[in-house]
Amino acid sequence: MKFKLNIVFLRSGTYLDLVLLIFFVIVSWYFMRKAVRGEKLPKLRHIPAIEAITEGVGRSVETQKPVHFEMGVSGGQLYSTLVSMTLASLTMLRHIAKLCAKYGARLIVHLPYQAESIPLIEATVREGYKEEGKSELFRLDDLRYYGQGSLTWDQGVTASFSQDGVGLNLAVGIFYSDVTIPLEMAKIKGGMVIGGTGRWIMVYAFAMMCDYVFLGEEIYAAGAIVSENPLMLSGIIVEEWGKFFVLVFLAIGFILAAIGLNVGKLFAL
Amino acid sequence: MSGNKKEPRIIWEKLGDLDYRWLYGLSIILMVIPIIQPIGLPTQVGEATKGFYNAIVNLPPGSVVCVLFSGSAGYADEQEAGFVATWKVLFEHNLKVIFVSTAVDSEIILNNELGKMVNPESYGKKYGIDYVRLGYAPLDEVGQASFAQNIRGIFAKDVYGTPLDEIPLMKDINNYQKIDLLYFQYLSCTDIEWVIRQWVVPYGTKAIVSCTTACGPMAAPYYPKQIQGFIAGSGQGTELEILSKNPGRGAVLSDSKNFGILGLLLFIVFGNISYFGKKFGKRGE
Amino acid sequence: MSFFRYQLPTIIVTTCGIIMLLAFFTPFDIFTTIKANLTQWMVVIASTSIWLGFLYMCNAQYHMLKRNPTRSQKILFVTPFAFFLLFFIVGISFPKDTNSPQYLWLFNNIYSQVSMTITGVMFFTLSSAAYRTFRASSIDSLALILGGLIYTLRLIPMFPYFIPWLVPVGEWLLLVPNVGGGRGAVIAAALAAMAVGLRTLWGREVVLKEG
Amino acid sequence: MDSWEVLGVLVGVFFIISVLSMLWKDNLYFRLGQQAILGATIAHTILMNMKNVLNIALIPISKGTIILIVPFILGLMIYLRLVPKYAWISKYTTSVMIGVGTGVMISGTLRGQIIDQVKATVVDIFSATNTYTVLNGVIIAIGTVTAITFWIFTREHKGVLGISAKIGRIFLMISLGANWSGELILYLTAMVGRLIFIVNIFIKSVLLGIA
Repeated sequence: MKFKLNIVFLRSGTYLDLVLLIFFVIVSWYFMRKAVRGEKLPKLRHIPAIEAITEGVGRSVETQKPVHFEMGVSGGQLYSTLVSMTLASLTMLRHIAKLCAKYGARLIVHLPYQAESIPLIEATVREGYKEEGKSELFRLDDLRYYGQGSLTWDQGVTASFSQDGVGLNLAVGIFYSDVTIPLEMAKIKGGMVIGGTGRWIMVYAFAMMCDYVFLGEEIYAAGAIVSENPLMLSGIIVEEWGKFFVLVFLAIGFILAAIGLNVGKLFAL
Repeated sequence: MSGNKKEPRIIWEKLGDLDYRWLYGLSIILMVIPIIQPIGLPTQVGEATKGFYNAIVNLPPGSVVCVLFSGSAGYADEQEAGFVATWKVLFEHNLKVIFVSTAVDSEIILNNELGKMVNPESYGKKYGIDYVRLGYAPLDEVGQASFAQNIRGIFAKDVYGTPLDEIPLMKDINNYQKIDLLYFQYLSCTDIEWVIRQWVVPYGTKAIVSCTTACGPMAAPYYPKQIQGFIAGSGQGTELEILSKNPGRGAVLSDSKNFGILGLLLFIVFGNISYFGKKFGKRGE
Repeated sequence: MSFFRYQLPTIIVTTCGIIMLLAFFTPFDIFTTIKANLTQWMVVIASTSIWLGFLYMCNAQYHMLKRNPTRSQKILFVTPFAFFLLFFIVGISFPKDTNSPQYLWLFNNIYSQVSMTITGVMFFTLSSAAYRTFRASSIDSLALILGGLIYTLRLIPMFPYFIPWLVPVGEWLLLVPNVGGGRGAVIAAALAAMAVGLRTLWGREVVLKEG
Repeated sequence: MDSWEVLGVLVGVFFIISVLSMLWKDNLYFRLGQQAILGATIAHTILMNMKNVLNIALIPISKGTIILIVPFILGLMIYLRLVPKYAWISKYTTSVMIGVGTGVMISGTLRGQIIDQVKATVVDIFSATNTYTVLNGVIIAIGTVTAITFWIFTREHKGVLGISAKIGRIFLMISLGANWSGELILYLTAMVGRLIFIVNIFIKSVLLGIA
């Protein structure tokens, strides 16, 4: 059996993508509208790592050691397929900046090598301090840049840990193999370690080295939760509908395959 | 009596809480032993490596092979055994080779290794006729798609600044049609999909790949249908060295790896003895 | 003023995003051309802005010295600038620039060596993490140990030679349960990324709102 | 070996030991090496990017591709971040990039990370040729579905969802272990490589003079 669809204004092989996109747009629109109107959104499952962040900041204040934030040596990707992760990590940065301003902990941010993302990072940290009304605590020299490659970044972060001490090490963002050294070194130096990434291949490092971990997708959900913004929270509901859609999609696939259709070709539409 | 009861528990605690530096030191010592005194533990040649080798040697002489090379300084040990052996095989079998670097460090590594480790001149190969170097371009998926369609769109000149039209080898070559085999070396495991999506599926180009050990499993499902063979890391690089009778540094690496892991295994056993010791020690109280 | 400061950037985000989507979904050449141009622009922008990082590095170095003006700190302050100049001057002053033998000497003996050593150091960090976490305390950690150790032993040349079943079992763990779990993780993360992406195009992403 | 090669080896060993010394404890020698690498890497990054700017922007502009002046100016606008009064102008550059990035992300994610993954899950079972591969396909499908349910946030993990999430967790843990082992071996190779360099090249060739 052959499946052939020809729509003039659509590239072939993108039909299913469009269906999925339209589904997402409608669901997003619906829940964002609900959020704007102030309607109640469902309650979210508890993520222990979020409270641990506050605890870690508290501990840093007690021990008078700084809080470190990393988004990865290549964590400032703005024009790649990982841009969502950069944004999620910025949400977390804003949260930690607010907490540090509130409790008076020093925040050291280890910048990614993508210089084009620095303005965004600086603005995020400044905004966090500003929201707590403590702009004067912001220190530009605590944004540290190391250039490209894990060789310099890992050493730089480790040296920072040694020099300034580490109370809490929060690592959320796009991580490649570069993350294992900072996580383990922070742990060895006696700091509390919390982190997560959306790149599944590196999640193992967080699962094994962190005190509290955001497993994979949890970084997005956590970002939304800590922002305490209903619009952001509505995003989690959108994801949830997406999961439901995928499961249905999978079930339909199984049924179609079971009755003998060529699913490979159907999915290629 | 109580002293007797407490003593083993202290040992359990110690075993599970050893300073990491003991582990680091032990591992280093274990790794160094085979380097000083090579042992020569045997290696078996796998199917994927055989496929990789056969894909090259079965090409008719004069076929064009395009090497998309993303060597990285940080992974040189992992990659070197594989790509050096591959280049040697390419030159031994009278193939025409186009070298392209796809990562920042690659061009420098290429510059370094092509000539030192593998010298085309020693195989009687002439630049411009038997092989050519196009230089560096960040060829991600989009880049590879346009490279496959129009090479001159990305490289108007070779690495020495000669326009491609003036290079004998490149005269008739401007897209996938004249490329008989693609050899893609990549770093990030999912990059293999670029070759599948941009070369193998649309044009049916024959392809072989090499990657790091960690990426091997991701490449495995594509063999032998989409790709002709693959080399994952220095382990399989050693296999290619054996297969092509070009001994290199892979063998020592393998020996040293065999020993280096033992320290970690021992410590994991310590950790578990300590865990269960503590657990059952408590129960006994 | 507020329009230029707040609304216009959002409009730019949305427009650029929609153009990229149109280039993906529609077969019209105009969008493909714009997309190709925009993609090239990104590289230009990223490359042009690279000095910004250097300026931040200088600032951090300067303050580090100011806070702690000891002799050793002074040496530590000068070192990066000395090496910066060394690499930079060698990199531009010989024919063939960064491909000159002089620059390659620096690159191979310093940059590559350190790069490879850092990769090597990661072996130790992963080892000590495994020593700490590979304790069969629950089903979860047992699964972690199983997935970790069997495949590790399969990849070490010696073990499959003595224990041949490691090869099929190792590959099976990797190509079946690993793929299953990994696939679920990839799909879930992709869905979340989509939600963030759409919110961004909608102009509702909170972190992009500040000035 | 000529004197430059010997010097190269000495420099290399200096930096390798400097990096390794950080595993022992923090010390001035490590800091010195770290600061040197900091300068060297930033110089290397800048050199490579300047080459890019020259080749893909400035040379084409001088040859008449005027449009490329736009990304070049956008790139320069990033530096306004340093001038507090005009810092907001740098937002235009990041907006263009994020817009393009989001477009690329959405179009790439839909197919590659959602549809294709679902497709593979179905096809794995129905294209299988024998009982063994069918069984593997079923296990992968179970892994995928249960792993997805692990990331459901709006319901507490109790009852059927609880069991499913627990099974998903086991799959995820195996996957994490397998990822760990792949990387471990990679780093082990790198470490062995450096030790081979120290023993064979530095100690044997340079210090002891054995060919």
